[in-house]
Amino acid sequence: MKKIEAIIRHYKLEEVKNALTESGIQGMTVSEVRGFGRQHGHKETYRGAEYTVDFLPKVKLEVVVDDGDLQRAVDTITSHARTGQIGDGKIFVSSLDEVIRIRTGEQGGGAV
Amino acid sequence: MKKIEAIIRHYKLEEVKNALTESGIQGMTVSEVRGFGRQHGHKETYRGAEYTVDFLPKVKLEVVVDDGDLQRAVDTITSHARTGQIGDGKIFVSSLDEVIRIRTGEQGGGAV
Amino acid sequence: MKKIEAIIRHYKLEEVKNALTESGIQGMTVSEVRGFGRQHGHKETYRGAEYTVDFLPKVKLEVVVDDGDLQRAVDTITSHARTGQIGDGKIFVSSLDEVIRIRTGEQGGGAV
Amino acid sequence: MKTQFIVRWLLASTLLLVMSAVSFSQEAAEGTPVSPAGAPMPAPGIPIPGLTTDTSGPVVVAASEINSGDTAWMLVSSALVLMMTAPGLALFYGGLVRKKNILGVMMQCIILMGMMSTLWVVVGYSLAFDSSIAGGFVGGFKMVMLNGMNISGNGLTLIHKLTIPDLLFMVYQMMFFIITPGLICGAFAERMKFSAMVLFCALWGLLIYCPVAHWVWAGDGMFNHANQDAKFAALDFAGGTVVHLISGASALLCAIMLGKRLGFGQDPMPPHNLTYTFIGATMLWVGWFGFNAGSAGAANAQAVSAFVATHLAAATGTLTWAGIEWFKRGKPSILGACSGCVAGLVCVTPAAGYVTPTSGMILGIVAGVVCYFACTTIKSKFGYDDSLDAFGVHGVGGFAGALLTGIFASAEIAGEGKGGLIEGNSQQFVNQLVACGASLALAVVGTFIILKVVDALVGLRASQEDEIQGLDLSQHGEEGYIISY
Amino acid sequence: MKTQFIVRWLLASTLLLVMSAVSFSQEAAEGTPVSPAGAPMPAPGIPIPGLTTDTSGPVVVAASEINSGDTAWMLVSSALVLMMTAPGLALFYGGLVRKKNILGVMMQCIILMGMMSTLWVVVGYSLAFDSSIAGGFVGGFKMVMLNGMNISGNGLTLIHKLTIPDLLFMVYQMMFFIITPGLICGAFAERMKFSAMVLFCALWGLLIYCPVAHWVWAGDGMFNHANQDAKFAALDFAGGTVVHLISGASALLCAIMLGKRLGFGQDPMPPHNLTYTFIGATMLWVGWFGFNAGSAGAANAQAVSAFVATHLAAATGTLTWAGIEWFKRGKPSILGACSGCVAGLVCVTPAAGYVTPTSGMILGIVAGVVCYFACTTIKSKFGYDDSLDAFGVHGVGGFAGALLTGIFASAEIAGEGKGGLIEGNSQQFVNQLVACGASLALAVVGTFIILKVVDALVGLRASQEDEIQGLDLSQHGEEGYIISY
Amino acid sequence: MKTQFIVRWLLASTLLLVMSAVSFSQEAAEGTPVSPAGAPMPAPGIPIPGLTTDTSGPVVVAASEINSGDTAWMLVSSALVLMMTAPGLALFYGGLVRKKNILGVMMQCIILMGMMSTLWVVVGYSLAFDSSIAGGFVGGFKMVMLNGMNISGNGLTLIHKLTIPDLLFMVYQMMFFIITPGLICGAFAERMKFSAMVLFCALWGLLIYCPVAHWVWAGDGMFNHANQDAKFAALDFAGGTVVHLISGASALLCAIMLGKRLGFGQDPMPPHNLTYTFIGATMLWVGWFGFNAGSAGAANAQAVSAFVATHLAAATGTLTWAGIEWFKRGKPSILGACSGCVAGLVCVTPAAGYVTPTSGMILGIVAGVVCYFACTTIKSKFGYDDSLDAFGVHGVGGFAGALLTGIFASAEIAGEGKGGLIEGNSQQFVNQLVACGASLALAVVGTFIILKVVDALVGLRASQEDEIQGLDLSQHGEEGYIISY
Ligand SMILES: Nc1ncnc2c1ncn2[C@@H]1O[C@H](COP(=O)(O)OP(=O)(O)O)[C@@H](O)[C@H]1O
Ligand SMILES: Nc1ncnc2c1ncn2[C@@H]1O[C@H](COP(=O)(O)OP(=O)(O)O)[C@@H](O)[C@H]1O
Ligand SMILES: Nc1ncnc2c1ncn2[C@@H]1O[C@H](COP(=O)(O)OP(=O)(O)O)[C@@H](O)[C@H]1O
Repeated sequence: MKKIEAIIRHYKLEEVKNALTESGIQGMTVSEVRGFGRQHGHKETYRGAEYTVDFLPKVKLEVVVDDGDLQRAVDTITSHARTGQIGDGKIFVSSLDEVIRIRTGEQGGGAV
Repeated sequence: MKKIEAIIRHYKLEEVKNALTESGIQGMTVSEVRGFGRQHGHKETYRGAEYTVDFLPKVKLEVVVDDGDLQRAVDTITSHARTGQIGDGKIFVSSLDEVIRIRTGEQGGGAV
Repeated sequence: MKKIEAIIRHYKLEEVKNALTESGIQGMTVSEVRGFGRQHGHKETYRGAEYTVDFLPKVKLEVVVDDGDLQRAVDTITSHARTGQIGDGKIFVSSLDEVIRIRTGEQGGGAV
Repeated sequence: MKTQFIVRWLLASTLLLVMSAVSFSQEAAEGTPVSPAGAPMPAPGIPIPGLTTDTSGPVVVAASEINSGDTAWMLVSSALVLMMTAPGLALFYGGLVRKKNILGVMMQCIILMGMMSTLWVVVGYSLAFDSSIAGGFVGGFKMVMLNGMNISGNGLTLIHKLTIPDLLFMVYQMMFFIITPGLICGAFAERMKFSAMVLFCALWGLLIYCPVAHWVWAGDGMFNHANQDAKFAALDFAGGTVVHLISGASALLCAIMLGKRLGFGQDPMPPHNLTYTFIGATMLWVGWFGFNAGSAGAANAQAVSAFVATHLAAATGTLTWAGIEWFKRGKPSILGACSGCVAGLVCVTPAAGYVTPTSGMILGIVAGVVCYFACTTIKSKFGYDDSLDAFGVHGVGGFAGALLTGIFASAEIAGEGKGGLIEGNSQQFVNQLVACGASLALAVVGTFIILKVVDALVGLRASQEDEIQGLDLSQHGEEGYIISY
Repeated sequence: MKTQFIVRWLLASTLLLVMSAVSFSQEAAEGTPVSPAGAPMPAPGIPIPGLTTDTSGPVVVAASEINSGDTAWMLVSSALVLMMTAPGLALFYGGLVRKKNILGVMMQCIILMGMMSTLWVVVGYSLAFDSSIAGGFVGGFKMVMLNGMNISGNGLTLIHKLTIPDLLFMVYQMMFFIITPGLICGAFAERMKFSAMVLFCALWGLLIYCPVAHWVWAGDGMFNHANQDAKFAALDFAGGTVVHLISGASALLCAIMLGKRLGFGQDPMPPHNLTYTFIGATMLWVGWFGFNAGSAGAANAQAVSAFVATHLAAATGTLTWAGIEWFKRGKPSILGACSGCVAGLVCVTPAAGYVTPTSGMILGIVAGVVCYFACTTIKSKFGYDDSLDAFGVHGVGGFAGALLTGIFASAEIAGEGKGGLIEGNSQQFVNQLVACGASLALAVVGTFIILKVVDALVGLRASQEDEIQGLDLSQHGEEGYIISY
Repeated sequence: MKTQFIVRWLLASTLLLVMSAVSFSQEAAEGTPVSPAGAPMPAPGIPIPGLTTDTSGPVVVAASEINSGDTAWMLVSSALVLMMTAPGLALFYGGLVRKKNILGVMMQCIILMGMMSTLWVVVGYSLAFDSSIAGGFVGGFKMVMLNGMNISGNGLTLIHKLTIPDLLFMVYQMMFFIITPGLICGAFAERMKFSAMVLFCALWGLLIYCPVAHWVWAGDGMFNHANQDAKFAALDFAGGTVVHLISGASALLCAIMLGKRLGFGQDPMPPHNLTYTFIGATMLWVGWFGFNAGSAGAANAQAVSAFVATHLAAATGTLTWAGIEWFKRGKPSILGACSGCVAGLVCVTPAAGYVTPTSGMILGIVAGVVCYFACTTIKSKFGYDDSLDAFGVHGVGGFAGALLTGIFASAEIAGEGKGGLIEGNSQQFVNQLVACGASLALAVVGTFIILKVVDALVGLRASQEDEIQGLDLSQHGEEGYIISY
């Protein structure tokens, strides 16, 4: 099984989620993160004290899939999260040793 | 060394934490996430505009353990986070290349 | 490619970020977490009801780097996040199967 | 679901309708002539003053014309007391619950603002301030739907000996009818069903608040100091007994009968937003000037006295509670300071307008000590789950205040014949005890019965699942803070 | 950027300067002698009372000296109405937008507090309350910069028949001039450029609010009930037409002409902080006593009547909206309760001071029903994006209120000749319709033109990128909540 | 810990006790007969009016009976000024600190409400308003514990020439005594130890505020314009010098002597919740009507003048600061708008009640410009860490206001003999300068000594560890927002 971590823009989350669901992915977990990259931050000024906010709010999407579903999931995310502007984000793929569904204790592919 | 990531219900965190501590696990990291899965979200209505909240608040627990402690830790989490209702969550296990304790620079098992 | 996850203190983030940037790391993602470890929590009392807050606020820093940059990145983080006091945090290193830049679709080292 | 809802709604409505029906028939049968000025008292000429002003007080007002200054102050006071319920109390209580129940608390407050106001006009005001029926147990039904009242707002009756329109007196008292059940909500927060809370508060207001208000404040009330026929003439300037003691005692019973919150004692349940609690507490402080100084019914010297005593009790209450914490655990807390200020305000409520500034300061100190003790030692000893310490602060503070009024009342400020124990008037202290005892008895017995009835009708507690999910989502389908979009 | 800014600023300033210039020249040309007491009316002696008090009302005040009680109440009322704009409205609206636009809403409110106040002194007050020019379309320019007004605050003119200093009347009315455009902001929230909003509100205030206020409230206003020459003498106690109807109608046009928010209908756009919406709503409730009861211009019986009717309409509005939800979807919501209370308050605004407590309750119920319907069924049917329901609540509620005033006005409370349909005065209902129609016509046509002009000058909508980023960062370079340090 | 605490507490208490003891012995020794009406002035008959009303003003009030309208307004004003400290200032300042210090700010405010109120009754009021001792340096001790005051609230002394009970004047002034040290907290926010802050504020209030208040407002105060023997009769309507200038100057010294916050200049320290800052600022705006218009001591024409000037200065201050930002960095900010409104309010404080509406607008503009400059250019040039710009806004704004009062005061509004430079009275400008200079000198020297003493007793700064953890947890053991349960 593979874990896909995708850092995407907030306002793309709904679209990506729907696309993944349609493509048959049944579970995912998201969290709020702040990202730093090629996309420039912005300046904020508070009573003359100016400083740069380098970290921009992003959403991290974690999807665990069977190896066979990997490519489809990655493609779905890539195509729906893309705007073509700097700051679209990254996808990281890694391998999992095991997946367990807490409710049933099921392991492996069936647990995804 | 193994990394255990468990997505569990908020109100189970205290119980799971205590159980892990009793079983000798000394460290863990938690974060707030929102999960999407078999458990249905709920509908919210704001002045007639109804929409579905698919993502439900969950807690993500990350525990890094020596390979030998893996099974015990997974079992502890599974048994204490379980309610038997849909939405109990998932456990993902992966392998780590290295662990470093920042304070001392220690590496490997001793750093956990 | 390697993924570095570092749990550090809030007030060290700015310093670590600057050090990483200077050492040529161009991207990273941070999130708010709460940590439990050797560092003791504190007691809070609300109208006589005292309880222990075990989980302390920490920052999780995720940096994906080419294998060759790993050591430098780890060293940079270690040296700048260290205070020598319990609670400095941990660094976890794992391997990634793939990295994709959403904007361009680039894969592998060039996508970092 | 819907049918269930309708059935229950009908049941509740019927109760109210019956009461109103009784009233009208009664009135028709008796054929009581209602005077055009709206004075519903049977024997005009006999002075039966209400509220807190009376002929023996230091300020004798000629009840013959509307005074614009007094009217201005009472308009403001009415607004201030409404502000106490919301945003005041809603924030004070709302900050103390867990995030998932914040809207539940706020909803309770705003629905009370809607419901109790309506009930007050329909029948509550009459039950509280009409002349006694049932042997003095409660007021009659002659003023149902403000019947007989000069609604143009222009009329002045002798009954209250005030220089403000009767309608203003009515609406000012309405604000008390709103906030009193609101205080009880602190005891059953985070677990009571919304429908149960609605029904409970409506019944509690009519069946417990109105009688006690009648006893203490109505012209012919049996504990009203201004009623010359009262055997046990008590002093309760702004509601130590009527508002705080009975709501606090009822709150304790609610906490016990509903049982503890799931996870109580194991899971941490810290206040989710102490900044709200602080904002709420300080708004209560400001609003309480309307509550206490407004209870003078005029912008006069007694209002000023009440204002000063109120402020000073809040001040010393704050210092006392925070000071005890500083001494006992090394750190004064903001929750302690806020609790202390409210405790001081509660305790001075019956006494404001009757005591000197120095006595006000003493009352605040006593309040800080006894309420701190009640909210920490006593609560943890008996183990009931009074979620937000409605009993510990209002019940205990209100009781202390009622007794202390009997001790510290000063004739110089309160008026002739209204001195307390320190001025040698031990009878006053006895009267305070009797009034408290009778009110407590009704509050406890009445609350017990109402809770049983409500439980039978709609069930008191939210389901386990609903409680875990939080009342915001389960009862109202909403979340307090949505910060992810 | 800067040059662009300057150019636009100059354009806008020019508009204003031209208007002022016109005024002075006009005045110079006419050489009208301004009486030392500051009374700008040409024909003293002829009773031309303004606002809502007049000789036929139940309270006849001798306009000969300043009354301290009335002054106290009007000082407080002015403060309360300012509090309605902020924190009240700012929180009510601010809680309903997404997190990234919260400061945008707050900025609109505080800038209106700055800008509209200034404009009112410069020219707005004159346009609204000076004697008519342009065939009664608007007031003249003789009081530009408070010219001719007794600025020591000591003077009393016969014009308003009030017992408070003219300066106090001026500043009380100023607060209405601030909040009215603020209400419109609910319609274009989350997408209008800040510069466009500034320009729009300035022009809207001067070109639409001032004329309508003149028609309804100025001594020689064509719809002023107190103006004996008015053919269609309308009743608008505190601004159902002047404030709510025209701002609501303009809001709808804004929503349509600006277009929908990006992602409207697809992305969820839930309120980011309903606790703020609740705090705001309850502050509006409290502040509205200044708005409505303050519109009596004195601390008199009519103020009390208005206070009571206002409170009761809010109460039943709350219950009605929440009740409909309870019935229709099984759960009453806090947003529903808050919306209902505001709807009730809006609807009772023109009627307060003219109706009985019972009528106040009825108005609240009607408001709850029609505004619920407008904000849910109608809005979703037509599909316009009135972000925060400025039209659904203020437009619809204001219109309903204006008509209901014509039905329920009671001569007993409002004064002779001011009864409504239920007292057989069908003409009053017609007059209400006419006044509403004329005001609506000006609001719609005027708003259309102003929007076109503003669009041409600075562009109405924030760029797509700015809208996605949120107005807080894109327009003001700040974030509302920064909790990571 | 506990013993340490007790030691320190004893030290502090001793200080206070000694002062009180001195007072009583002094009084006993002198045997001054205190008149029954509570007038503590030695020579009745000689007009020694206080505050801001005097015989030469435009409104001559007969000080013979309590006026209900004036009393109503002053009750409200007292409540409003308390509201300024909390929730007002607490939110304004609280929003500007980092999340981990929000409760620290709120705790400071509520403890000041408790402590300063108590101190005022015990000895502060006497120090400020009793007749001079020590060659006019400060008031005496004859009114310690309100000794000699008519506590029934019914008495009226000639001393203040007011138509409200003396007790009301006392409590109104108390509210100023609370907020003034509160303003200083902005300078040492996020790093001062709680115990140090408590001790500092108590000493500062008694040793600096009381003398300056005595000079400017006591009947025989050396700068009191109403004191015919005053050589440098200054105009300070509501506390430009007494409240803002001296708190601002002391704030600067605190900022410098405590040193910068850890990480200042490197780590970002943005406001954690600008929505709170906004709510606070707008509550300050509303509350300031009590502060300024209340300083008339009555609901009269001067109160109205003050109200209008205050509002307009806030309005133009808002526009000016936001406008400068718009011009200089392309975006007006909400923090800028809020800062500008407070700057305008500060600056108009000494002038309100003495100036025309137009002058009020000018004062707001000047305040916006100079305070903007002080908070940005000057602060960054000198590099001190005045965390929340207590000096930049209150010190600079208060100084500007004091001088501008000497320029713009208009005899038409302020009363005969109170015109400023523009009316040719250059002496007034000199007097303003002298009063400011003397007050500044005491503030700076006194603050320096007090800081040294407090440092020696308990230490000024929180430990490095405590500061990093945040004051909420380290000083109070609590967190502001807990959103994980
Ligand atoms: N090396 C990295 N490690 C971890 N996260 C990264 C890394 N590089 C980029 N990111 C994440 O991806 C986001 C987008 O990257 P950015 O460089 O701004 O745009 P793009 O991917 O279009 O070049 C960043 O905000 C950050 O959260
Ligand atoms: N494929 C997945 N990838 C990532 N997270 C998942 C995945 N499936 C489930 N989850 C997480 O686990 C939680 C529980 O899953 P759910 O399907 O609702 O219940 P259950 O595991 O009991 O069947 C989800 O809310 C989500 O956070
Ligand atoms: N086994 C672990 N698994 C996951 N996170 C851990 C683990 N041990 C420590 N951590 C994280 O590292 C942080 C610091 O650890 P702690 O034991 O307090 O200090 P130190 O690393 O200096 O001994 C913890 O707060 C927690 O977030």
